[in-house]
Amino acid sequence: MSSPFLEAVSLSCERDWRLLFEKLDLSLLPGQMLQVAGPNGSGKTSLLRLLAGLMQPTAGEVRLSGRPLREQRAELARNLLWIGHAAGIKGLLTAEENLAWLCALHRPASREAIWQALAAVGLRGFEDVPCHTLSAGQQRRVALARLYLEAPPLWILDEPFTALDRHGVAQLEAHLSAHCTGGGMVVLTTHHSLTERPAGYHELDLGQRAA
Amino acid sequence: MNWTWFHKLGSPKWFYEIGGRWLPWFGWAAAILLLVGTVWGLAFAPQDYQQGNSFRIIYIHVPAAFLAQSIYVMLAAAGLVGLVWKMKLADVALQQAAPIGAWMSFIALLTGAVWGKPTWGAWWVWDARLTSMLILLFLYFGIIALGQAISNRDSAAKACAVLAIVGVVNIPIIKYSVEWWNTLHQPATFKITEKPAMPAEMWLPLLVMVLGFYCFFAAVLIMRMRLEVLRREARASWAKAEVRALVEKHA
Amino acid sequence: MSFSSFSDFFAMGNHGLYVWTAYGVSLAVLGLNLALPLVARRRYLQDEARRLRREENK
Amino acid sequence: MSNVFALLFRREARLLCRRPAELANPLVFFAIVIALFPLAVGPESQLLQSISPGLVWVAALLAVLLSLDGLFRSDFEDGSLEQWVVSPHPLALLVLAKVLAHWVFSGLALVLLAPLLGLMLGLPASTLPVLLLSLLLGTPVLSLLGAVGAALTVGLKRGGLLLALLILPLYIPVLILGSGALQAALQGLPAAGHLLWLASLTALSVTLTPFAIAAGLTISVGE
Repeated sequence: MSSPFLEAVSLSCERDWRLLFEKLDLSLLPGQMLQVAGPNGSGKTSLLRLLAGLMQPTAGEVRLSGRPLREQRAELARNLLWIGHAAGIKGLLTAEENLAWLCALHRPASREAIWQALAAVGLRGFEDVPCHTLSAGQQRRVALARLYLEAPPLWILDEPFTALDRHGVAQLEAHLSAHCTGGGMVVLTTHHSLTERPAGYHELDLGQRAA
Repeated sequence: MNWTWFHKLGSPKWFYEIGGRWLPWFGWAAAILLLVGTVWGLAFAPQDYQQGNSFRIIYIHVPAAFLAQSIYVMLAAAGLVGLVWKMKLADVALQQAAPIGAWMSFIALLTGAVWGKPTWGAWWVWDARLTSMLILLFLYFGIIALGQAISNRDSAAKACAVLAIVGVVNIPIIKYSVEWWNTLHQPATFKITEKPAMPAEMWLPLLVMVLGFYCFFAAVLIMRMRLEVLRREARASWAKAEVRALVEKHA
Repeated sequence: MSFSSFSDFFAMGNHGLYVWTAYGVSLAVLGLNLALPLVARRRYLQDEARRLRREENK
Repeated sequence: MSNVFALLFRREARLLCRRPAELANPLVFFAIVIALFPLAVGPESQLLQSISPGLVWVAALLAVLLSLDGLFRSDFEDGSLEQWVVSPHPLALLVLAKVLAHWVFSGLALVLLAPLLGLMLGLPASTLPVLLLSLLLGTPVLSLLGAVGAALTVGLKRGGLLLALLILPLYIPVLILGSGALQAALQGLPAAGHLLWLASLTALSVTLTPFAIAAGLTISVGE
């Protein structure tokens, strides 16, 4: 049997002497979407950061294709798109400059592709506007435009719906769902319940585990 | 090669038990060696033909200076082990040894200054060794301050490890540049700790004192580490049982 | 013995002040290093004892 | 890979140019500190000249340190560092580009300003090449070592003073060699030896510190 693409084995996370979760197991196969739910402070962001390899677990391990993450850094970097709570957007740079750099870190994108992606998130005409003049929702859209460029299979998104309007939320939900249907994987945290769920959707409630 | 012993070494429970068994040995060795060395150095070693009796300060100045330097190297080694093999015990060792190292450099500095008064006629002289020791003390302060400032325990240990490693690479450079600076500015004065051919009656007590200081360090480090291990493992069942037993014994 | 009398020993040939200061302060620092972990341990055990009592009373 | 290096360098350069005030602050600080000394010790040119090597170097050292406090802070807060860490490129290479860009825009300006301040302190014109060269070789070391401290303290709310505490002791060899070179030049002695030592420190820090900076950033991001 082939091992899942991403899995967590008996994962524990402790922050400042407080145990957020322990002995957590999860696995993610192509086509699946995992929504991590739970109240504030239940360790949602920490779990995502552990899966993205940004943090080290207190105990247990994260595996990529059956092998420990720390041996698979390059493999993970090739397959992962991470958008954290702060998305790495510089206010002093324009939307296009920001995207060009974030893409260059993984796989360089042409100017046309970037413009198309910006158009796809409804930012046509904002390409050369410094991001600090954009609204919070628009800045979030700039970050999310990365999802419309040639993107790696695994997306880990921390609160991607923050500051988006209703239309933006619906569009993003559809896009995430389409990504999973096409064999991609999404791990995300959000407080609202998704209306559009792909076939491989499942939910992990950290709040219930603790209780 | 069999590495199980190495990983066992990293187990907090194992360390707690073994440390408890070693502690009295180190403690008694330190007490005896320090007592013998002090009496020998103060009362029986011959006086120095140039410096007279003030030279007896060497029996604490040199061991403390030795120890202060060794502890810094040990910090870096522990840091490396902690970073590479993710051994939690190395993190504990690093953070518990740093204050002891700072105190040892303090002793070395203070005794150096007190010694300087009768030798040079001033409480503080910018001698190469004293200056290097002062810088070492600052390096210790840096590590302690960084460890206190970062609230996350694991990050604090890792950050201190990186700093200690950077520091240990720098120490030889600092030492040589300070020595070179010193010869440039005050050519070859009388050096207090470099005695040409010290007679055995003089260096034997010194050796005893050096050993005593090392044993003292080992004992204090084990004490500090055992407490810290107990704190960190407070959730483990063996630690709970141990704390309960200790509490009952004291009550 | 390199001193003929106790007063000689204490005087240290006019350097008594320096030698005894150095030894005294060093002894104090070593003592402090020894005392700090002992005190910390006692305090920790007292805290734990209090916590255990609290839990038993619950 | 070298492509990313150039791209990051360009991006950092662009960012620095769009905030010119931040570039100017260390320079102004440098000038003010130098100006304080004649006011504090008196305007006798003999005295000023004799202490000027140390003075210029201490002031330059503090100015570099001050400018480094915020080196990674904005990248940390807006999530850029996370993107660097999850990228397939070696973090050491990225930080080297970042520090290099920072040095080109703030360190180099400091080096160019120094002869002017040296003249004000009464340094003879013949020593100015040595001043320039020693700073040119020494400030990259200051920037790189300081970046290690900046990386370790980036996650802390008030890291500025702590940064100074961590890094200033490590600056001592550069200070000794740099001011030593200038002092030698002032006394009409050859300064090539000092400068060669400084150059080897520069080479050493360019090769080693990026890894320490990368390790520091990984730790700070993983907190």
